[in-house]
Amino acid sequence: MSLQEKIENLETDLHLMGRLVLDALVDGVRALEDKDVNRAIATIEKDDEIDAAYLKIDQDWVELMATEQLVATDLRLSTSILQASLHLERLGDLAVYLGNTTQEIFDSPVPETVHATVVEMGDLVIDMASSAMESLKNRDKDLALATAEKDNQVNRLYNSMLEEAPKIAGNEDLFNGLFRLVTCIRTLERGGDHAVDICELTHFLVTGKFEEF
Amino acid sequence: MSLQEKIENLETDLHLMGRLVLDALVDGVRALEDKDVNRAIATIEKDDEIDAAYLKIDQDWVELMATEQLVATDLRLSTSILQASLHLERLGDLAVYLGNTTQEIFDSPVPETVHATVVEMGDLVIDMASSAMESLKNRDKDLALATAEKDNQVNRLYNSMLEEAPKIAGNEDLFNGLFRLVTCIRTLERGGDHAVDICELTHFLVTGKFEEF
Amino acid sequence: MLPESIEKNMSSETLITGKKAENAIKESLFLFTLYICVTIAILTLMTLIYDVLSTGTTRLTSDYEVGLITKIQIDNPIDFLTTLDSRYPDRAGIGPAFAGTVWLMIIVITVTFPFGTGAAIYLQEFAPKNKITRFIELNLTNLAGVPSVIYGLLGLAVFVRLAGFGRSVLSGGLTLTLLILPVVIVASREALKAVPDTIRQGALALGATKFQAVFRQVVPSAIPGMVTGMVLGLSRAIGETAPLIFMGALTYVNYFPDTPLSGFTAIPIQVYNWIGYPQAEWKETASAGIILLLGLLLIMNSLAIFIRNRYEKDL
Amino acid sequence: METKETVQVNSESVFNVTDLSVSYGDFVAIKNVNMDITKNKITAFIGPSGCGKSTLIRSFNRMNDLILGAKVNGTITYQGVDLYDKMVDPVQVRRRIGMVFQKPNPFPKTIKENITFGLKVNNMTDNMDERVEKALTQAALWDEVKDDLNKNALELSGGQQQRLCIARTIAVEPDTILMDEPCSALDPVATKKIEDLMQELVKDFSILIVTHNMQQASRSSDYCAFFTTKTSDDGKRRTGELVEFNETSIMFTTPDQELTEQYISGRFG
Amino acid sequence: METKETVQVNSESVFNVTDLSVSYGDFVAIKNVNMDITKNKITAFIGPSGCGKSTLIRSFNRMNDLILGAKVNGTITYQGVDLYDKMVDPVQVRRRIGMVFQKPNPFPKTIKENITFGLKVNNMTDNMDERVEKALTQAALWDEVKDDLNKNALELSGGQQQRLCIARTIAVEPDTILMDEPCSALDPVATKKIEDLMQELVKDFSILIVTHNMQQASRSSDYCAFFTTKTSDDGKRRTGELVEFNETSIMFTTPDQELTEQYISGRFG
Amino acid sequence: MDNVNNLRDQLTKTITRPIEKIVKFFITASAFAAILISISIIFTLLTEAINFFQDPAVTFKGYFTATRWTPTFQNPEYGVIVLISSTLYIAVIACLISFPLGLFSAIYLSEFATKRTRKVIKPVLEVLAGVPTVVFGYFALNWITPNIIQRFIPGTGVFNALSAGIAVGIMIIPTVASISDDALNAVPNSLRNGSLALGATRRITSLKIMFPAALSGIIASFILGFSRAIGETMIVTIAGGQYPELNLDPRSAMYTITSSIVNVSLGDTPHGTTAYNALFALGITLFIMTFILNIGSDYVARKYRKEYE
Ligand SMILES: Nc1ncnc2c1ncn2[C@@H]1O[C@H](COP(=O)(O)OP(=O)(O)OP(=O)(O)O)[C@@H](O)[C@H]1O
Ligand SMILES: Nc1ncnc2c1ncn2[C@@H]1O[C@H](COP(=O)(O)OP(=O)(O)OP(=O)(O)O)[C@@H](O)[C@H]1O
Ligand SMILES: [Mg+2]
Ligand SMILES: [Mg+2]
Ligand SMILES: O=P([O-])([O-])[O-]
Repeated sequence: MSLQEKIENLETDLHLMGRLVLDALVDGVRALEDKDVNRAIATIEKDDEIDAAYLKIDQDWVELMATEQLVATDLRLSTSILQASLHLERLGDLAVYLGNTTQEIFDSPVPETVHATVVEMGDLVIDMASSAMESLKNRDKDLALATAEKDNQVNRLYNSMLEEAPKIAGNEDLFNGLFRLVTCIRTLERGGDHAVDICELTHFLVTGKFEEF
Repeated sequence: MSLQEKIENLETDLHLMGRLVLDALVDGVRALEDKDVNRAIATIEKDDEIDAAYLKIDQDWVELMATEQLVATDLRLSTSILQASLHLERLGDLAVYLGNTTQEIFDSPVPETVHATVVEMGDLVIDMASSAMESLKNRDKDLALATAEKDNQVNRLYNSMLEEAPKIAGNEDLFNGLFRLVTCIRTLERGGDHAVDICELTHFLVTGKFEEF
Repeated sequence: MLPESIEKNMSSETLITGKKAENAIKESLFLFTLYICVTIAILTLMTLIYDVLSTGTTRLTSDYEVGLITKIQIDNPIDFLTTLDSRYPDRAGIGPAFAGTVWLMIIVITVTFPFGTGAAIYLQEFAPKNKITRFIELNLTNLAGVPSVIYGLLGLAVFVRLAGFGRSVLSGGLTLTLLILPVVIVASREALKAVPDTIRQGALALGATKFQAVFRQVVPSAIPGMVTGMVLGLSRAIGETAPLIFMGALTYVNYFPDTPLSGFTAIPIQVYNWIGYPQAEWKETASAGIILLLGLLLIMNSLAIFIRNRYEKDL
Repeated sequence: METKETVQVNSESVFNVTDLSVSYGDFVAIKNVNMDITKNKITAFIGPSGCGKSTLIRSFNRMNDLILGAKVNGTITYQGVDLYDKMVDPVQVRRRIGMVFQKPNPFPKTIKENITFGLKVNNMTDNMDERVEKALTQAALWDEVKDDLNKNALELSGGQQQRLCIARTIAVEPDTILMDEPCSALDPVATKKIEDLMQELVKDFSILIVTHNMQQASRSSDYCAFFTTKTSDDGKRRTGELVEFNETSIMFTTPDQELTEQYISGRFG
Repeated sequence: METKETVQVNSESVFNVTDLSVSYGDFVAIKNVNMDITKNKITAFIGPSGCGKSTLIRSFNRMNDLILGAKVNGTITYQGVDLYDKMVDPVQVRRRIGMVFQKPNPFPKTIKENITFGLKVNNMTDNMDERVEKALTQAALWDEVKDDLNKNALELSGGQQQRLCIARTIAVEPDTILMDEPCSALDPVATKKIEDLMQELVKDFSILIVTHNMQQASRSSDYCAFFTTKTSDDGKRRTGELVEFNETSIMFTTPDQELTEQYISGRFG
Repeated sequence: MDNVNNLRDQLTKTITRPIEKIVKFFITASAFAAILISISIIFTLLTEAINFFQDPAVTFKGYFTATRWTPTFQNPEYGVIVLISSTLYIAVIACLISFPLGLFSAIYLSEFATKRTRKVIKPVLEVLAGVPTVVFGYFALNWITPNIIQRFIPGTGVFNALSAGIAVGIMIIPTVASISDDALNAVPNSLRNGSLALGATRRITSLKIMFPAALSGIIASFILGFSRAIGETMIVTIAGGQYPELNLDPRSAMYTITSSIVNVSLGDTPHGTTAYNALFALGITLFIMTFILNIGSDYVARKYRKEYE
């Protein structure tokens, strides 16, 4: 296999992994939204696949670096792939967390506003992750920047939610759900960060410069 | 500079970054424990340094890969360094989060048990992160494994805390602090995971095999 | 033994029997032809030497009587070297011819060495690569192949007549010099050419002048080759006969030359002379002369081969 | 020495090397080599200068027969047949196992004649033109020379010459191609072409290649054998030995032997 | 052509090359080169075969004078002095700007004489022994040969010979060392030693090196110049040109030119 | 700027040493001596040859058409064609002997002989090349003629073209063998290996690859051998006899250009006589013949050398 092919394969693998992770995220968010335990379990089960994809990318990456001398764009691309895979793996964990939470709260009442916000944040993160991967695929640093900016919205939601939460907390029955959802919110906030990091990789890939968005 | 030196420098930089991150973590946990706003601010400020260290490692790493063909141990070491730096950066963010939380809650009452647990988890994460870096430094895969096992304790604390939280939640005054602390707990749980990931890198570095602990 | 599926029936049969038999016959026939050729080439030389030896040694070693005294065998070869020619085959020595040859060699060496190596160094190291140089080169190749009689004619016209040296050993020496000069120049150039260009560049890059590079690095490296060329040139000169005939070397000279302008004879000329006599005994004497000539040649060739083997591997 | 029967024929392997040593006179250049070469794969031989790579690869098609004093001990079987069996004709061996040399060595004839020469000595005189075209096409040279088949091969560039040498080797339809540092005389562009070509060829042939270029071994071989020179205890004899034989990807990420790692990472010594 | 005065002398740069072209007869081998070579740094010249790297590096110490028909246009100043000024003696230039060649070329003399030759022609005949020792030590060869200084240099290994050539070059205390593919004839171990040596030497000397080994350029140079051959519009003339001149680390991570990237990543087109 | 000037001063300080100039002058002169030799050869030969043709007894037409060469006779005839044909005749005999033997020996030496055999045979051939021609003449007269020619072809005279031709042939074997061997050796070993690696046998390799590759070198050796045979003097003088008339019988004596030159000069012909001048006319004839051959050989040899550079 030529160098070209090897790198292309690696990138394809990354985007396949991205697909998996996005599916898992969608499943996770929808499961949480609908308190759908089956879907939650499905989400959790998908994580093995994601981990496998992650390991494969890592392994292939090491092999690639061992057998080829990469420079310039090739090098940046393969580096971005390695790092993006780590972020995707994390986003996968996030989906798993949503799944777990769904299992914990499906039969308890949850505070509506918080629930709605979590779903809103979840959708935002899905959107961001998806755009981030898109930007990486298309070497589109404008999209990357635009995507990264969406994180402000996630952060805003997160902060406002944290401030709101104590006020809503009234009903003791809701407590379990509430706490669980708050951790989800925190988790999703991190998810946004991962999407941003992927966007940074796009920027690095295109410009060769490391920059924090 | 010879290859040997370049790699050594890179590794030194990583461990310096590790030092920074550990310091930040210690500051963050202690600030939270003592509700010490000044220390919290110091923690947050340290993050710039950490980010700078992170960027430098990334940059040097790319340069190293561009100018040298690395194989076998060299390759695994430099790969581990790159990935570990990412985890450290994350752990740095964690410290920042603790600092932010401290600023939010320093003047509100907080539920004692939760507060104590957060500090306990914080100390555990510091311990784990420190051991993880130690294992990486000494190529000590036993220490890595032992460290990774400590994560069970973190997870146990996390889960029990989440179950406890709703029960303690009684007092409305405590709500703000409680929610904030719960997000810290979630964050620390992830911190443990990062330490575990660093341990996995040690394992990879020593054995050449990717494995999930 | 092997699975049938293996394509190209890579069985031991095809590998082992194959076309070997048919090839073998052609191959052996061819090799046989080559052997024959080499054998003939070598055998003739052996025959020649054997013939000369078997005839000549009688003359050199057999007892023969001078008056009533029987000479001691062992003295004969030396005597042969030192005594004068004679009308009687059994008394004829090669003394004057031997001395003449020595004279010739001395003249040839003194003139050829500086001119030969000098010209070679100039042409190989300093000459610009232009038409004149190319012309000189072509000239040299041609001169090296010009038949020796022509040099005889040249010597006759230039040294004997024009320069007025007469039919002297000096004229002879100079004629032989002209004859081997091209050979020596070509051989010396080859020796210089064999010095890798990297040596020159190495020296120049160190800040040596061209002159220093050539005379301190290149020429010393080439000396063994140049000396070999010189020796081979000399051995050619020793055996040359034709040009010397024009120098009057054939006239009956029965004294040792004492000045460069003395008349002279030389070993091959003496031999030619003796061959010309009809009596059978002269054959023995001629053979003895040839043995001496071959002996000298063998020594010089061995010297050349020795020098070459000694220094060849160094570069 | 083993008899033929005891050597296990692995349908996947093309050569089985057992306890092989090669000496020049008294000097043992390489010893105790045991390896199975896999079919339709590229196997690279690497190792420091003088460790016996060329010596070894030459024994795969009995080119060592041509070297005075070279003596092969042990067994190399080729698809089950002992190559050094007394009955085996080296000429036949070389027809099946082609070789490409370090420096391109086209015959000073036309491009076409370079290829037809091999065909003729192998009695493959039918469809010569087709065969020439096929070989040149396989060697990725056809397009560059198709209008110029009667050009003298010496007028080609170094890389083209080397591809011509490969073409004439594959024209006679060997099963295996041995290459002794085929790119060391070439510039990077030409090298790239030869490497691409190898990837093409390996579909039909088994390829053994000697290279001192780590990169080349790592990027273009499937298996890799690392040899080195070991000095005897009294410090007098230096003999080549096989240190590690492994899949290339393993060799360059997690070699079994410390020595291999030192060598491939340029820390030899 | 510019006059000397207008060339700006940068205290940090050792050579300033302005509008340089070199031709062989009618054939322009390389043209329009403008570059400043920095002092006490290693500058590598890379590029495909025939793009004029050797031609260019030879013009830095006027070794091109030795090549029939070679003609240099434009200016190279060496610490402010125009090297091609009519008054400048090339012999003097070469004493200041040493050169190491592709193939090790020791003189067929003893190790010591190899070094003293340069000293003698440079009239540095004081403390010869010390100078010999110092040069050999700097060239990392002293330990290996100190007991054998009268051994014939041709008996050294290839790598040792090349280090000896470096030793004799630095013995005459030049300011700058030019190296034209100094490792291409060496095995990886010897190459490693020479590269380490260059790192040592660059503290005292400025080094220019031609290499066709990307790895070597990337791992051991500070600056890197990439040349390539451009074909004229009518397709008849192929002339070398400087494509990019940059810090090595930039060149290999984010080259300015697409062409550079294609070349260094082995995708030359 | 001071530093720059300083450096400029140093760089412009050219070293010149008088000794270098003197030596250079001397070696340049030596090289030009070669031209001088050629010029003097041509000059001397020409001036005397012109004198020869100015003798009313000599005509150009006669020189090339007369069938006898008798310059010292009462009625001298100057039919150079007699001499030329004899010369060529003997040279052809020599080539018939030396070309196959020399070439095959060369093939054997370079393609089949082991290193050790080669190490023995090559010097032997070289010694053979150095044996003085009088010796060959002696050998032809005293061994070849009685032991071979006269035994197998009874009725052959003591002096005959055949034995002279054979002896000349034997004499030039080493020349042919040695130059052909060099030519074969100059063919890179890689070609040999390349052919063998394709499955060619040694015979095919030497005949189809090595021989054509070395062909121009081998042809050069043939031409040079022929030129030697033409210029060879002593053998033909000693063994070839002096039969001054046109004839093509190998058993009879012949009269080559070289031996007639020797014979005329032996007769101690006084300077200035037509017979004396005839020497130079013959000289220039011989010179032209060998000149053409030498240059031709050089041209061919150069061509093959270029191929592998
Ligand atoms: N014809 C020969 N006669 C004697 N010894 C030889 C011969 N050919 C090679 N050798 C020796 O055998 C050993 C192995 O040589 P070989 O050429 O196989 O090494 P290599 O691994 O191919 O080295 P390189 O990488 O330099 O080509 C060396 O020590 C060499 O000197
Ligand atoms: N002495 C010469 N006479 C004529 N042309 C030459 C001469 N030397 C080199 N050239 C031509 O000049 C061009 C540049 O040659 P040069 O040797 O400088 O290339 P290079 O970059 O060093 O290549 P390589 O990497 O193969 O050494 C080539 O086209 C070459 O053919
Ligand atoms: Mg080899
Ligand atoms: Mg070059
Ligand atoms: O991976 P994180 O837990 O830092 O989002």
